[in-house]
Amino acid sequence: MRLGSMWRDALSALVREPATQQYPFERLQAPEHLRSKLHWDLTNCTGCGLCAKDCPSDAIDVIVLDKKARKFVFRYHVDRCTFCSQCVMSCPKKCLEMANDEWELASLTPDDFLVYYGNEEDVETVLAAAASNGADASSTDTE
Amino acid sequence: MPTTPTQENDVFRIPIGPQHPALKEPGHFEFTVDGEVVTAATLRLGYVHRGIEKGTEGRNWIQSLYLLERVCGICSHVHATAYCLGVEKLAGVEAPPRAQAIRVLVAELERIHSHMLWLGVAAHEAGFDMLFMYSWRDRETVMNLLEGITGNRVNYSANQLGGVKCDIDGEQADDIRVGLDFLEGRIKHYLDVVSQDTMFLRRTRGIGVMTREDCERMGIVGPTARASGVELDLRVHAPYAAYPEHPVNLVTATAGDLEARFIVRVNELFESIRLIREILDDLPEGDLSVRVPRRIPAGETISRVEAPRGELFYYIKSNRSDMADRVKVRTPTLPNMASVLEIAVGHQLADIPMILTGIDPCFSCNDRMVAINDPSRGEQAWTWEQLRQYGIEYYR
Amino acid sequence: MSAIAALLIFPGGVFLLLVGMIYEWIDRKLVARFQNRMGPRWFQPLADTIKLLAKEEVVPDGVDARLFFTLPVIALAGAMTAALYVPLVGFEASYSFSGDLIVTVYMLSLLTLGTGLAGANTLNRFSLIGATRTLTQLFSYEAPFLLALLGPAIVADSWQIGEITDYAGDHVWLLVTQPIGFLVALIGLMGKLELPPFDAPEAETEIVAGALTEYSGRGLALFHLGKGVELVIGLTLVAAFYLGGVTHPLIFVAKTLALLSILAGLQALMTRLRIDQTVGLWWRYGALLVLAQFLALIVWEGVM
Amino acid sequence: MTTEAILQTGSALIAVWAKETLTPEPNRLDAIIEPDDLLAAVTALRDAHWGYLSTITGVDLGVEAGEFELLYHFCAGAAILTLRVRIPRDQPVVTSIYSVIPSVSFYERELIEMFGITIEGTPNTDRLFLPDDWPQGVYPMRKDFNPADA
Repeated sequence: MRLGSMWRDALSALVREPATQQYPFERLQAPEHLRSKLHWDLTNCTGCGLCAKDCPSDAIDVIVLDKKARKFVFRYHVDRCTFCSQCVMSCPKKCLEMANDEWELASLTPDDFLVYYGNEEDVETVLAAAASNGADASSTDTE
Repeated sequence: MPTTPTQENDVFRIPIGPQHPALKEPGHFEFTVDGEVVTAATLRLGYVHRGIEKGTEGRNWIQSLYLLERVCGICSHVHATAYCLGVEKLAGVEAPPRAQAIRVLVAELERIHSHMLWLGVAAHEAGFDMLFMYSWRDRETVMNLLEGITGNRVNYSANQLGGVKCDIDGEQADDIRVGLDFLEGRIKHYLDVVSQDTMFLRRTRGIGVMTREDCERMGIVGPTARASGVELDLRVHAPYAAYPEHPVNLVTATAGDLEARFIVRVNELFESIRLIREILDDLPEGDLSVRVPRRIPAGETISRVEAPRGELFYYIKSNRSDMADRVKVRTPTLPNMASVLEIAVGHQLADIPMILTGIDPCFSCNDRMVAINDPSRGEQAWTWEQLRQYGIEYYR
Repeated sequence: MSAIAALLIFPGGVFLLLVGMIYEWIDRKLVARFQNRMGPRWFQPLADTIKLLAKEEVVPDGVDARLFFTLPVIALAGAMTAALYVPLVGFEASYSFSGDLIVTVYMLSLLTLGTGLAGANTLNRFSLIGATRTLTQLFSYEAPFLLALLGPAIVADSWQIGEITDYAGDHVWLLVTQPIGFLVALIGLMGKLELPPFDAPEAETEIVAGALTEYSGRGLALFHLGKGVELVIGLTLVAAFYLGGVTHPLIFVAKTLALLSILAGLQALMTRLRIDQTVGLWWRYGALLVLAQFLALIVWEGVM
Repeated sequence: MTTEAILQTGSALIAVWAKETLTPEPNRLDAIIEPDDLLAAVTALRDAHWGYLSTITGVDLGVEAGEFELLYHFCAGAAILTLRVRIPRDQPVVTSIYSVIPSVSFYERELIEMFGITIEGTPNTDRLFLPDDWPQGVYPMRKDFNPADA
């Protein structure tokens, strides 16, 4: 039985750096294997859509414009992503990769959460189609 | 909070929850008190309507894994492990030894993280914020390790059907060893504090006593039961994954009060540390995963694992499609919760948060069966405006 | 004119409120550092106060509105009035008469009493329990605390704060001759301010915010300011009586801060006591010990 | 005692009521029981202190099959003994085992709310999981409840 058994911690803390930090001014180094924003590489993609099928949170749409000409657009909903990396595992051609440094993903506008990957003209086609539909791009379901 | 006190027949009821500083998650208790002494208690759950069990019936086997991982935010890995082990059994495949070892390693790191989180919360409930702050500061070490291995701080998604996603290289192993050495020293200190500090013992010794018979009668599981001398630990009695190769020593105490629950949980941390070191020294070589078919053969299986809070029970039934026919989850908190209602009676109101925390409750774990949709309204989900309006009407 | 200035600006009023906030900040910062946290920045108590003053004050159903609004004012006014008789920041007290010690101690109790009544005024169950606990605790520490302050009064042969302070300044620190009194006064101050481990009346994990659960906005701000003021006055009294007087601003700051760091350390290291344990501690040990010392003092004075 | 031996002991205890026993996995034993025999079988296990009731699983076998299956999982070490009871979907009634195992209350209330099964003799039938304004007669875990198009 002792009174104040944590006094040593209290005293040593006075001469030690605080464990807490003021976040926006000081940032911790992200670990090497951190899973953050998803990136897609068109080169090997076959448009099979397994990534979209296995995604537990509907964060991925693979929009096939022309299968033969391999014109694919990859739409990624950052806000829905749970960073489980199942898509990376499911992809048979290893087209997907999760960055380890883009972890500050908060945003004030929903537009920032919709990311398109693909050739520039293809993305523009998809965007134009979405705009002409009048519906917001996120609700159109294309696979 | 309605402002009129419930005073029928001179009965004074204190509501704890759904929003209350003692509860880190929503649940609703009503304690009838006589002065400061509790005379009766009732419980109402379901504030986290999430419909997870039903949700698995509309998702494929892979998607369900991530849904089930979110049954609990603290012990997410054991849920995924239980599910993966069950589905692998149904599919007739077995994850490679290296995957099983990594599963156990992450599970034990998670146990450290969960127990240290609990230690802090329990100390906070007792009004001992010093221990709270320090145990959470040190818990950061294990969080960082988990983040370094799996890439996520919570809901690690280390598992996939047929194995694991993340490997452990030499550098990571060294990081883990360094972290464990630091933690071991700190945990020794905490064991000292919870078993020696006079002021703290005044709040834990002899409070919330459950005898071994009580535990068996109420079906209590996990460290709560082991603190009353019940010898029940699935890692010992029904070893799974890599536990057959790395046996666990059973940690029990006999007093059955809050102090015993503290001591059992802190002692389990040493056991976890020992186990992780053992696995790191003896990590089998080989693949990380095997292929699991998208359609699982028909059948049913039961998968039980030892979560940080006790026995986690999964019943999985397949009807040979790419979706589960039925997934039943029995989390350890549900049987343990009943004990709170019973042992609270006769205690001081001030002890209630401690008794409640003593079982390490996880409300989200309980509330996973209901869909948020209200069929009578014919809508799939509520819009923000509807939800706001509902809130306003409800409290009018 | 000077009386109004003393009450509103210096050393009472605005100045005292600011000092109260600074001391509150030091207390919070110290506890945070003991817990290896960064703690709040220097303007945090001021920012909190401004924020609370700007916020809507919700009047719950079923309360006596007049009481609801006046209680915080009375509580703060009590603490501020008490400040007039105390040698704050090393300056001589603004007012003084023989027997002002008793008036000061009872003015200080107004805050606790106000808190208790405020809790009892609302129908909230947490407030009611908080109010019961606040008043229960008041009855347990008040007598020992008063006895602890009367010890120096006996040896100084005066019930006037100024004279006791002078006596304490001229003699060996009373901390040495009356150690029990010092301890009880210091711990009684913690009870008075409801600091851990005596924070059962506002134990957030049990009864949310205790008696003040229903208070928001201005009322809450006033109660908080009152607490800050009381902290300063309490520290001043203990330092003046037991640490050899406070005759100079620098000496004042040094002595009160030393006391404050002890308070912060005790707060950090202790676990909250249940209300029955608090009462038991005070009556079983605090009151008896200080009473024994008090009797010894009277006998000693009689013999001399 | 080995897992097999434990299972054999359990099997012997309920042999009188078991219409059929299966061993789907080495550590499991399933016994099919008539709803009327449930209480007797559970009492036998309880009296012999064979393991503990881990949980009750309700399974909806579908509208065509017209039956619910209730699985009473008893665990002892690694061994799991499951009492399987089938009850008709249109008249789902089963006897409560509360009198034998009081800790069953939460599981029985779960069955009442999620499947609309009437548990005869369970003392507390207050709502535990579903919201207060959940419509009467809608049972989310039944197969004909579809969250998406309801």
